[in-house]
Order: sequence, then structure tokens, then C-alpha cells
Amino acid sequence: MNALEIRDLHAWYGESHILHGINMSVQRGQVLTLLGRNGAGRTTTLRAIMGLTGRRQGSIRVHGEETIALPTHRIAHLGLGYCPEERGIFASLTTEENLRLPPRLSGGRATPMTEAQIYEMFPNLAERRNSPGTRLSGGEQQMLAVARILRTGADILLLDEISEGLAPVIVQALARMITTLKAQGFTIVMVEQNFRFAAPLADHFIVVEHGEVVASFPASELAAQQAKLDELLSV
Amino acid sequence: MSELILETRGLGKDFKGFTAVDGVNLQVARGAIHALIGPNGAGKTTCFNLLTKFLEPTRGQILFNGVDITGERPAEIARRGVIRSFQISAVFPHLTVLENVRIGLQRFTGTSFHFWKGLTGLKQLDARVLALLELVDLREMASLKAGDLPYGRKRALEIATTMAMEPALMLLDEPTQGMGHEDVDRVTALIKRVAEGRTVLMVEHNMKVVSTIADRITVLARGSVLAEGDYAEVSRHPAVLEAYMGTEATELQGAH
Amino acid sequence: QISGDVIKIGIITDMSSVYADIDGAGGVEAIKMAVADMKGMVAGKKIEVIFADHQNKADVAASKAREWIDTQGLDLLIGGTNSGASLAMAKIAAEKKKPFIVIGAGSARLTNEDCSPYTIHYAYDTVALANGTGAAVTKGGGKSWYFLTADYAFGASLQADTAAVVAKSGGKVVGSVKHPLNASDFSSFLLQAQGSGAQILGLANAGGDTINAVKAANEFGVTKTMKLAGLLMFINDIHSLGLKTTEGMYLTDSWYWNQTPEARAWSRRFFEKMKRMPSSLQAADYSATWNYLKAVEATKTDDADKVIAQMKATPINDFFSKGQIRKEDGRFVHDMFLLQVKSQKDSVEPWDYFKVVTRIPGEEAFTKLADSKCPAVKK
Amino acid sequence: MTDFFGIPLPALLGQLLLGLVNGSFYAMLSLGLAVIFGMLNIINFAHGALYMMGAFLAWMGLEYLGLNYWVMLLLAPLLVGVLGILIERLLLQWLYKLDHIYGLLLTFGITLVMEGIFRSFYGVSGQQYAVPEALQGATNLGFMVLPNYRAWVVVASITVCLAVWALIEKTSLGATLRAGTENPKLVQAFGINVPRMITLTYAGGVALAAFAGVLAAPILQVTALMGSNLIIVVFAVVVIGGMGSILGSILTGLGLGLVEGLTKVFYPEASSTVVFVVMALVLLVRPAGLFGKEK
Amino acid sequence: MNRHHHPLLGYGLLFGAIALLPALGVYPIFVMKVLCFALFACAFNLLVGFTGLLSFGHAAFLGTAAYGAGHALKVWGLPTPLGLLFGMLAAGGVGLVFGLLAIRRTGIYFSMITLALSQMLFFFFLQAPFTGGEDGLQSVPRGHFLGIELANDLSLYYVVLGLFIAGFWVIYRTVHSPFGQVLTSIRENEPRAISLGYDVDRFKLLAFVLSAMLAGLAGATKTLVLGFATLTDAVWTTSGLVILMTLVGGMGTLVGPMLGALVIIALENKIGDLGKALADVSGISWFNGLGESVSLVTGLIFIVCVLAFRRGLVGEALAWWERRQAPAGR
Ligand SMILES: Nc1ncnc2c1ncn2[C@@H]1O[C@H](COP(=O)(O)OP(=O)(O)OP(=O)(O)O)[C@@H](O)[C@H]1O
Ligand SMILES: Nc1ncnc2c1ncn2[C@@H]1O[C@H](COP(=O)(O)OP(=O)(O)OP(=O)(O)O)[C@@H](O)[C@H]1O
Ligand SMILES: [Mg+2]
Ligand SMILES: [Mg+2]
Repeated sequence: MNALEIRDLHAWYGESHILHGINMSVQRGQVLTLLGRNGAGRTTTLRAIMGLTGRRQGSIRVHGEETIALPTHRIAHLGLGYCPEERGIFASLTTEENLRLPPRLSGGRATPMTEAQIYEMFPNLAERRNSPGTRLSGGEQQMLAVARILRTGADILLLDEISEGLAPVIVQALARMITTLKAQGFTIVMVEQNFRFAAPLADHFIVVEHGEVVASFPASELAAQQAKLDELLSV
Repeated sequence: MSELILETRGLGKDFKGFTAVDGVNLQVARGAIHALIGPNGAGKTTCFNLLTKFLEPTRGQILFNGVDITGERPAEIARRGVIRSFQISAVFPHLTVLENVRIGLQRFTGTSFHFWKGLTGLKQLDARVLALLELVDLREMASLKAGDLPYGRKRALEIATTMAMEPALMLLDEPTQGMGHEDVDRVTALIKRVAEGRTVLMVEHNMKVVSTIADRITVLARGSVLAEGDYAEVSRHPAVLEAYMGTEATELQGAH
Repeated sequence: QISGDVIKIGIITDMSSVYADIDGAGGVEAIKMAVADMKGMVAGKKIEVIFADHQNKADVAASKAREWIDTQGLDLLIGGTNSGASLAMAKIAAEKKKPFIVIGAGSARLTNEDCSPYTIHYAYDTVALANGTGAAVTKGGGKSWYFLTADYAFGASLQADTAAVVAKSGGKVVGSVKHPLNASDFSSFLLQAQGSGAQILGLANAGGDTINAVKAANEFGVTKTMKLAGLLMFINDIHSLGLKTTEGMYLTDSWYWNQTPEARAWSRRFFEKMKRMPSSLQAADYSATWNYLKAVEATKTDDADKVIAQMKATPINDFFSKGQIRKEDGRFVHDMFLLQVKSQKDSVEPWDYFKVVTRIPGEEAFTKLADSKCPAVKK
Repeated sequence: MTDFFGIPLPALLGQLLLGLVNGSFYAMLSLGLAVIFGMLNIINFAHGALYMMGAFLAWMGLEYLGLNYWVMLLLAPLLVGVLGILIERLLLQWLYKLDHIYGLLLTFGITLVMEGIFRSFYGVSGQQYAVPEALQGATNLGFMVLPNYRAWVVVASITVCLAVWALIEKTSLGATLRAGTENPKLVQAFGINVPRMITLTYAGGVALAAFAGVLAAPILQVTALMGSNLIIVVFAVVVIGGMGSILGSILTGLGLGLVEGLTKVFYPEASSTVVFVVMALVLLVRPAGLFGKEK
Repeated sequence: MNRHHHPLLGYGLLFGAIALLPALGVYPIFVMKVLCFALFACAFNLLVGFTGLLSFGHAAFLGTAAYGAGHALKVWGLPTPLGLLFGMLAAGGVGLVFGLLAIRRTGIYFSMITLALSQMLFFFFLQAPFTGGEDGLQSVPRGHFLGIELANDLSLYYVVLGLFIAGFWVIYRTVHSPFGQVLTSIRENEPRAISLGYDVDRFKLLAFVLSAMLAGLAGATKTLVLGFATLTDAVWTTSGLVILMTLVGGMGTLVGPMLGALVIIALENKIGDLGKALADVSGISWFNGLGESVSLVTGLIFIVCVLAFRRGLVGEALAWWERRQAPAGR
């Protein structure tokens, strides 16, 4: 059974129809990377999975369970952890409270990380643990956004541009983290602009264009597909 | 006039016991493109806020053209020709593209307090506005609402508005953040073009951009200057490698 | 000779806010009763009643009054509560030369500085209240007074008028405290009053303020050492406070429903309709309307000057009051009553609240012509 | 005897104590307002009307059902809480993304409607509510005789205030609440049922108002307009304390009661204006209020 | 874009229509009162709609000018135009003081400081002997205006209309001026405006004083029309009322506040008549009670407005118009 199985997904923001029938599936323990140009609909795909867009249509199965009609919080409890593009750090909460905010998910199948493990991975956060979340720098906020879903026991992580705006060292640390997580059996769906960051991590690539999947291939075919990929991603 | 357009001496800023910027001595030479880089949270945006007095420095001095401007208000500093852009794009969304730039030019007409005048007086600025828009390839979009522009174009509009102020020193905070490759190249070229005859101080994470256009680079880390020099020097600096660029620095590829 | 072939009576009063209970919808009903008692006709023409809520805003009152006179052919304007509103309406009525009968407003200015040939001040005014309570209570042994005064013009004049009467009657004022309107908590002021050692606490305020002050006075035991005198209180205030808290209080009013058999009879009819006993203002509403209509009947016209002359020439004698409207300033001079609140065990039926202590003759109660500040009064 | 600007010290102490009693009403009302503002970003003008309802429910309970003060002290907040749920579900929930002014306007509308309804049924003179038997009488404190009921008011409201403060600032539930108002969708994406949480928060906030209303019933005349006289002061308290700051509103409420108490002695006419003087001064010196965080 | 071609023509038609109202039998005093409040709302809107500053103390300016003009006309016996001017300048002076104190604050804190200051001024009006306390400053004479005898309602009507048009013209001019452009940029993105070298505080202050003076013109004119000034003019609920007018009509539109003023004033004055008419037509006597329930009905209207017509009547109409135009335009 696939961890995530999406069939003919349509999504709207108000009256504008953004996703036009996305199909994709991710096996447990795999890393899937969504590529595409700005505005192609990758973020929308992740948001649609979480039920955060306007209207949705089609089928999204999480560990086999249909979620298209569920409210967002019920979907999350099936074991999904979402790290949004705009980071979503809470200004009224301290760093620590931000970290502790997401509850243990009833359907999460992964072993939650402890706070100590997290602070070890992101020492910046340990240092700023008592300051308000949005007083962190842009990059620190990004770390916090990733860190806080690791505590919940979510086993499917939806990561939107997590390397955006981060210093190279941190980006490298994140890459190592994802490799580790994958080894621990996490299922990961990543949206990345930074191909160099994503390329070595992914098991499977999907290219989205105008709300549709225009290419889908495993990492093994990457070299073969490179030319097509360049064409799809360049202008 | 001195070689230096901007100089800071021991600039520092504390936030409730946390020191975000600490004893920074920055020297920006006239006519250069000077990049400020550093890990996240190093204090780059804070530095910009101090230079333009959007934040009050806790210690230190700021000199512009040799004059101490530490005590001046943001608008005064802007009128001296120090114009900034923002990390998050800053346009006037409900004004048209043309009006956005014209607001910048309008200050020089001295009519800004004239509430009894019509707009006809401002129309004579339109030719200059269009020339500026031409420079950033926005001429065709002059009558659109700024809020309807795509992200990359908004950044370009911002630069055009900044240009309208005839700035002696432009402060650009991450001008390429959140852009696709095409836009990054376009904006890089644009900066290079508009930098002629003026000074640019920019914060940037994209090492490709920095390496192609920056004449001089200051690396901040934990609020203070870690290293300074041109790209070749800085990228070899061991402390910089450790704190910022990491092992892949040789690839000349940053976060983008 | 009846303009527009209809007699139109309009009342503008507070129907929704702090004074709505003492006049308001009940006042309108009383006027309608008077009209019904005339069988809806006078001098062969129909009588019509219109009403409006001024929400205690003078400008709403004045513009409504002006509009009615200009566009509706209004023949009689009745002003309910609120002095500011009534003063504003009096100006309009004078300008437009229409009869204006003030019922609910207490400001003595209406027949003094701001008097007009077209204004008739009907039920009471602050001078009469002061004369009633101030004199009677002082003579009854309450020699030292302390005032709790609303920091508004009516409060100040109520206090000043009463203080003068107290002094004249041989008492003395030992202190006073001003409180803002709608102060809600009065404990602090009462403590100051208690500290003064005075025998009488004069409440120179109105409505909710008086009610809350009385409540707090009970709570803090002020009533054990001082007697309360309400300078501007109505039966509705007593009703909502209950006899337990108000027992023994003094107040002055122009009328009490249980004072005579006629009053009782009329009040029962009113009760049928409104499910509560009338206040003095509501009775005055009836009386004023009735007497106006009688004057129209007598003169067979709705011409303001003629009707007013007729009203001022005819002594009034009905269940509300006996007396005469003064020609010079339009003051209806009639008896006032000093009332004392009964104890619970003395009260034999619902709304049986007062014992009439003294009848104060009209000439003593109201401003004497000699003291009048009305320019029309020749001295 | 020591004098303080011509006022004997014991008398002054008495006045301060009375100020504290009023302050505890301000504290509890502004606390509810602050909680609602903090969590829902709504300036709940209807707070005064719901306070009024609390008082009325206490009276109605006794009048129609013979339920005593203690029962109503629990029941009235519950009922008003339920009403709060209805208001939030039917009306407020559409406004969260909008400017404050809309929430203010809507709740102002609700206030007018509620006051209008109560006024048309019960008139404006109001109803009398007796002090419960257990709390009748007074205690001589040496410098003044304090009615037991007022002492109870202080104790009850300070206890409730502190409990609510601890709940919001010190527990993870509170952190969730705070986050939920900032970015409800994201918090929901973490698996938390945000709409229900917000509804309950509003219910809780207005229940506090109702609780204050029941506490006030024996002291003040129960009238349809009793809330509208108070709301603007309470509003000012929240602002002085710093919008949304829980602790700020509690301390400011109590503090303002004291300041008002002193004003009643030295310049009584100004006692209801003093709050605005304080507000103007505070905002000039501390732009975000005494305890507010600057953005 | 045709409708933008002759905006002045549109206003000309509107004012022409207003000028004809008395001839059509509409009650002139009512219209004058509406005009006063309309000007008040427009002045308020200049601040909130075009500068983004929500003042919660605008009644202070209305009240100051009402008392100022009233006192000047009645006690000092100044000629009417000078009395009005005095009222306006007094309001402007108060506006300058309020502005200096409040301008540095933003958002809800700005609103609250203006509220606090206006409450303090209210206290002053309550205490000061010349205002006549809650009885008000009564019998203010109308006098002459540039040779026109104002005792006649109709001549007063045209003078008031003239004053209104003058006030409105100032607002129109301001919005469409270089100054107005800067105000818009401040409303849209204040930090950016600062970084372009504009001393935003000084712009806001000028806007504030302008708005105060225009509100003052409204207050002074109102005193002239009604013949009195009372505490109602200065009380905080009046500040609330003007917010409601602006919102009901449409914030940030030029005509919206006028319409809003009309709706609110009509409601205040006419709801009893409306109730009676409904009762007569429908035979349901309950409607007769409507007159006592102004506030209840007002409350319902606000609820409906906020839920369904958030951009105000004019704002919604414009939005509808644009939606209709949009497909054709593309
Ligand atoms: N809240 C919204 N309302 C309306 N349209 C939206 C909204 N958010 C996104 N869109 C539109 O949906 C389309 C897809 O956007 P999406 O954010 O999914 O793109 P993306 O592939 O993640 O690109 P990016 O690189 O910008 O993150 C874009 O055209 C965008 O304009
Ligand atoms: N207003 C503030 N109050 C408290 N701390 C702040 C404030 N602004 C910034 N900081 C802290 O100061 C440090 C420097 O922040 P700054 O925004 O200048 O970083 P930066 O170098 O621009 O980083 P990035 O590249 O991620 O944008 C960070 O640790 C941040 O948390
Ligand atoms: Mg995206
Ligand atoms: Mg930054």
C-alpha cells in the first residue's frame, strides 16, 4: 500500500481553478520531489493534500484512507506533518512554545523526536528558545518550521521549499537530516526550487506545470531525463 | 570628498539583552557594489534597519559622506540619498505602476503638501517615469495596478521607484529572494546596470549573484564582521567556509 | 377654523433610554386615553396623535418638532423628559407660534430665562421639588444636609435651589459631593457623605444614579445614620428599588395615583392598558391633553394664541391637579406633595407605596412671579 | 491621626479598598475582553451586553425558577457561554480575516439589539436583586465597615482572574489558543480542531462577563443599560494594559479601580474621565500600553 | 473607463438634484441636517478612507466648532460668516493639538488616543459655564450671510448647500492632489513612503488638521441650522455614529459617506414614521413600536451591513459595477 495516493486531484482558490487533475503516489519510506516553475502549482498540491485550499475534488488516500471529505485536523491525524512555504512561525509564542505546539498525532507511525534531539540538530534554536518566534531571523524561522513537525510522530512529511533563504551550511545540514529521516522510514514529499539540493535526496521526481503532472520518473532515470528536465524548468 | 560614502563605527543593536549587531565597522567605497552576506540571523537586515534609522542603534556612529547622520530621522536620511528596498516586496499595491514611480519623483517638485492643486502638475513627470520603467522593462505595464504584477516584476518596480530618487546609495535587501532563475538573472543584470555611477549595498544569499556582481563583500556572523574582501578572498577564508558556505563552497553555488 | 380639518397632537419624548419608564410609551398611551375620552373628536374634527423618540438628543427633538410643525400641520406639541430637548423644542415652538406643553422636563429655565408665550410648563420643575422636599424635611427636624449631586446642570440647580430652601427653613448644608452621570458605583461617595455626620442625604440626581445610590446607601448602612431625600424621584424608581430599600425616604411629586378617588379611578384604567401604575408625568400627559382639547372646544379654533389664552384663563380642576396656568410665564401653578415611602407592612396592595405627608400649596412650591427671570414678567 | 492632603488616612484606605472592589469588576471584564481580542482578534463590544445578561439571568433565575445566587453564579455563565457559541458560529466567524472595525461594529450591533430586547421587556428602571443570605452583613475593618458581599467580590474575581491568566499564559492549551488566532489554518494542519477551539474561547470570554454580571447584580440595579455604561471604561482598561495582554488587563483593571477611588476623593466630578486621562498619558509614553508588546 | 471621464459632471448633477429637493417638497431642514452630517462623514473619511487613520474622537471637532460658532454668534454677536469661520478655526486648533499627540501612534492605539482626548474635551465642555451643560447653548441667531437674510429656511438651505459643496470640493481636491497621492502611498505602505523620503508624520498631521477643520465646518453649520449646540455633538457616541455612516456608505469612496449620513440620519428621524406606515399597510400593530426601537433596528442594520455589505452601499455598488465590466474589458 502506498503511503500517499492521489488520483485526479482538482483544486480551486475561490473561482480560480489551480490544479487540473494531479496524479501521483508515494511509497512508504520514499522521498518524492515536486519540481516546476514558479506558480506551477506545487505549493497548491501540498496545501490541497492538507485540505487548506478552497474546493477540492478527486481522491487523496493517506495510508489507504480517503481524505477528500475530511476537515484539515482529521487529515493531519492520519500522520501528516506540513511545513509551509511561508514558514508559519507564531509571533505570540516563544521558540520553545512554537516547537511544542503541534500535538502527538494519533495516526502517526514514526517515533517522535525528543526536544533534546531537535536542539542538537539546530543549536540556533536552543539559544533563542525563549524569544518570540518571529523575532528569529528568516533562516532560524525556517529551521523551527521544520523542527516542529518532527516532534509529532508524523510519518509523512510535506516540505515546501525548506532550503529557501538558508545559508549553505544549514542547507547541507538539512540534506543530511532528510537522508537520516528517510533511513528511519519517513515518507517525504518535497517541493524544491533548489534542484542541487533536491537531486541527491529524491527517489522519484514529478514535474508540475500549470496544475498538471507533465513528467514523472524515478531517480534512476534522472540522467536520461536531464535534457527534458532542463527544457521543462528553464524558460 | 572622501573615498568612503558610508562608514559605521562600532555600530551595535541590542534587543532586550540579545545582541543582534555588535561593533560593526563597515566601510563602503563610493561607486562600488558591496555585498553583505552571512548566515541566517547574522544581523544583516538589522544592519539595514540601523543604517536607515528604521531601528535606533544602541551604540555606534553612522557617517554618510563624512557627516554623522546617527541622529537623523528615516525620512531625512532618505532625502540625503540613502534609499532602501525591503526584504519583502514593497510597492503601493493599489496605485498603478506609473504612479508608484511617480510618488518617488514627486518629492522633488516641492508640491507634496499642496492639497489644493490638481494632478496635472504631476503629469509632466510622466516622461521621466516612463524612461525609468523602460530601464526595468516595465513600460508596457505602466497602467496596471502594482498589486497585480507577478512577484519578480514587483521587485523590478521597486528598483525603478528607488532609482527615481536619484539615490547616491542604494540598499537592497535580498533583491532576488523568492525568484525563479530567469528573474534572478534579469534582476542581477538590472542591478549591474543601475549601479553605474552610484553605490549599492546589498544583502544576498545567492552566491552566484554575489560572485558575479559584488566588488567587495563583508561577511557578518553573529552580529559582527567575520571577514571582508573580494569574492576570491572571502570564499577562501576558513572561518567563512565553516560558518557560512560550508564544504560545497567551491561549487560557487549558494542556496539557489 | 381648524387648520387642515384635524387636530394633530404630537409628543416627543424619550421612548428608549434612561427616562423611558417615567414617560415614554406610557405617556403616549395617556394622551391617547384623553383623546379617546373625547371620542376622538373635538369641535367636529378628528383628533390625531403622533409620537417620536428623541433618544435624549436635543437635535433629534428639535428637528422632529420643526418638521411636524412645517409639514404635518401640528397643533399641539407635548415635550416629554429631558430638559435640553425641551429647551430646544421651546425655541422652535416660539418661532413657529405653536403651543408647547412641557411635561417631563424639570428645568425651571423653561419659565424663567427661556420662557416664551407659547410654552406651558405643566407638571413640576426643580424649584418646586426643592421647595417641597427641602422645606418639609428641614422643618420636620432634618437640620443638617449633605448633597450627592449629579455633575450636570440639573443636579447643580437642584442642589442650589434645595440648599437655599434648607437655609431659609433654618437648616444648614454641611457638604456635598459631585458625581459624574451614570457613575454606577456610589459606595465611595456615600462613605464621604457618612463621614460628614449630616442627618439628611439629599440626592440631587435622577434615574439610574438615584437608584444605585439608594441601593449602595442600604448596603453600607448609611440609611441607619442618615435619612435619604430624593430630590428628583418618581414612583417607578421606588417600584424598581422595592420598599425594603426605600422605606422612609422622602420625595416630592406633583401627583400620586392613590391620592384621590378620581386619581385612583383613572389610574386603574391606565393599569389595564400598561400593566403598571401611572407616574405623575403620565397623568400630566393626560391632563394637559384633555385641557388643551377642552380649550379648543371652547374656542372652536386651533389658533395657538386663542387656545393658549383660553387655557390660561380657565382654572384647571381634574383628577391630576387643581390650579391655574400663569399668564405671564406659562407656569402651571398647582399643589405639590411631599411623599414618604411606606414600609412593607404598611403597603396593602401592589403599587401602594406612598404616604402623603404634606400638601404644598402651589404658590409656595413654584417660583414666585416676583422672583421670575422671565423677560415677559413686568416688574 | 495622619492626614493625606487633608483626608484622614483611614478614610483614604477605605476609599482605596472600595476602588479595589470596582477594580475587580474592571479586571474581570477586561480580562474576558482581552482573551477574546487576543484569540479571535475581535473587539467584543457586546461584552457589556453579555455582562448585563449575566445579571439579568441571575435575577430571572430567582424570580421565575427560584434558583438562588449560588446556582446562578454557575448557571448564568454557562447559559451566556452557550449564547456566545451561537453568536460566534452564526455571526463572528465570518469576520476573522477582516479589520478590527468590523468586529467592533458587528458586536456593537449585537449590543444594541440585546439591550433593545431587554429594555422592551423589562423597561429601563431595572430590577432589584438581594444580596445572598450568607454574604449579608458587614465586617468592621477598623478603618471602615466593609459589606461582606464586596469583600467576596474582590476575592472571587481575583481568584478567577488569576486562574484564567495561568491557563492561558502557562499551559500548553493556552499556547495552542494563542497560535490558533494567529494562523488558524496552520494550527489546524497540525491536527488541532481550531474552529471548535475558537468557539469555546469566545464562549469562555463571555462567560467571564456573565460571571461578573452575576457578581454585580446584588450591588447594582439590574437594568438593560447597565453594561453600556461600563463597556467603554473596560475597553480603555484593555488598551491601557496593552491589547490582548492578559496580565496587563488584570493589573490595569485593579490599578484603575484604585486610581478612580482616589479621584473620587480629590476630584469626584472627574472620576469617570480619569480613565481617559490615564489612557492618553500611558499611550503617549508607552505606545503599546503598559504590558503590550510593540509590533 | 467611460465613467471616469466626467466625474465633475456627475457631482454637478448630484448637487443640482439636491438643490431642487425643496422644490419637490422635501423638507429642507431635514436635508440641511443630512448635509451637515454628510460633510462631517466626508471629512472623517478623508482621514480614514484616504489616509488610513481611524479617529475615534471626531465628535470633538464637531462639538468644538458647534460651541465655538454658537458662542461667537450668540454672545459675541459676530457676523454669521465670521462665526462659522471661528468655529472652523477652533476645531482646526483642537485638531492640531490632538494630531500632534496622536499622530505617532498607529492602528487601534491611534483610535484610542483620539478617543481619550475627545473624552477629556467632553469633560471640559460639561464643566465649562458657556456650554450650558446638558441644557445646551440655545437660541443661536442665524443672522445674515453675505447679505442674505437667513431667517428664511430656503435661503439658509442654499447657503448650507453652498458651504457643503465648498467643503466637499476641498475634499475632492485634496484626494486628487499631489498631497493626496502621498497620503495614498502612506496608507498603502508606510515604511516604503518613509524610505522614499517623506516625513509621513507631517503629512498625516496636515490631513488630520484638514479633516478636523472640515468636521468643524460641519459642526458650525449644524449649529446655524438648528440654532443650538449641545453635548450630543461632542459625546463619544457621535464619534461612533460618524464611523457607522462612513462604513455604511462606503469607506474610501467620495460619495459613500454622504449616502451613509443620509441613511443613518433618516433612520434616527424617520423610523417611527416608517413603523407607522408599515403598521398601516400591513395591519400588524407591532410595527408601531418601531419608533421606540431605533437602537434595536439600528443594531440589526449594522449586523446585516457587516455581514453582507461590508464595503458599504457605494463600495458594493462599485464592486458590482467592476465585476460586470470585467469580462467585457478583457
Ligand atoms: N491564495 C491564493 N488565491 C488565488 N490564487 C492563488 C493563491 N495561492 C496561489 N495561487 C495561484 O495558484 C497558482 C499556483 O501557485 P503555487 O503557490 O501552488 O505555485 P508554486 O508552484 O508553489 O510556485 P512558487 O514557486 O511561487 O512557490 C499560481 O498561479 C498562484 O498565483
Ligand atoms: N525586533 C527584534 N527583536 C528581537 N530580536 C530581533 C529583532 N529583529 C531581529 N532580531 C534578531 O536579531 C538577529 C538578526 O536578525 P536579522 O533579521 O538581522 O538577520 P538576517 O541576517 O537578516 O537573517 P536572514 O538572512 O535570515 O534574513 C536574529 O537572531 C533575530 O532573531
Ligand atoms: Mg510554492
Ligand atoms: Mg534578513
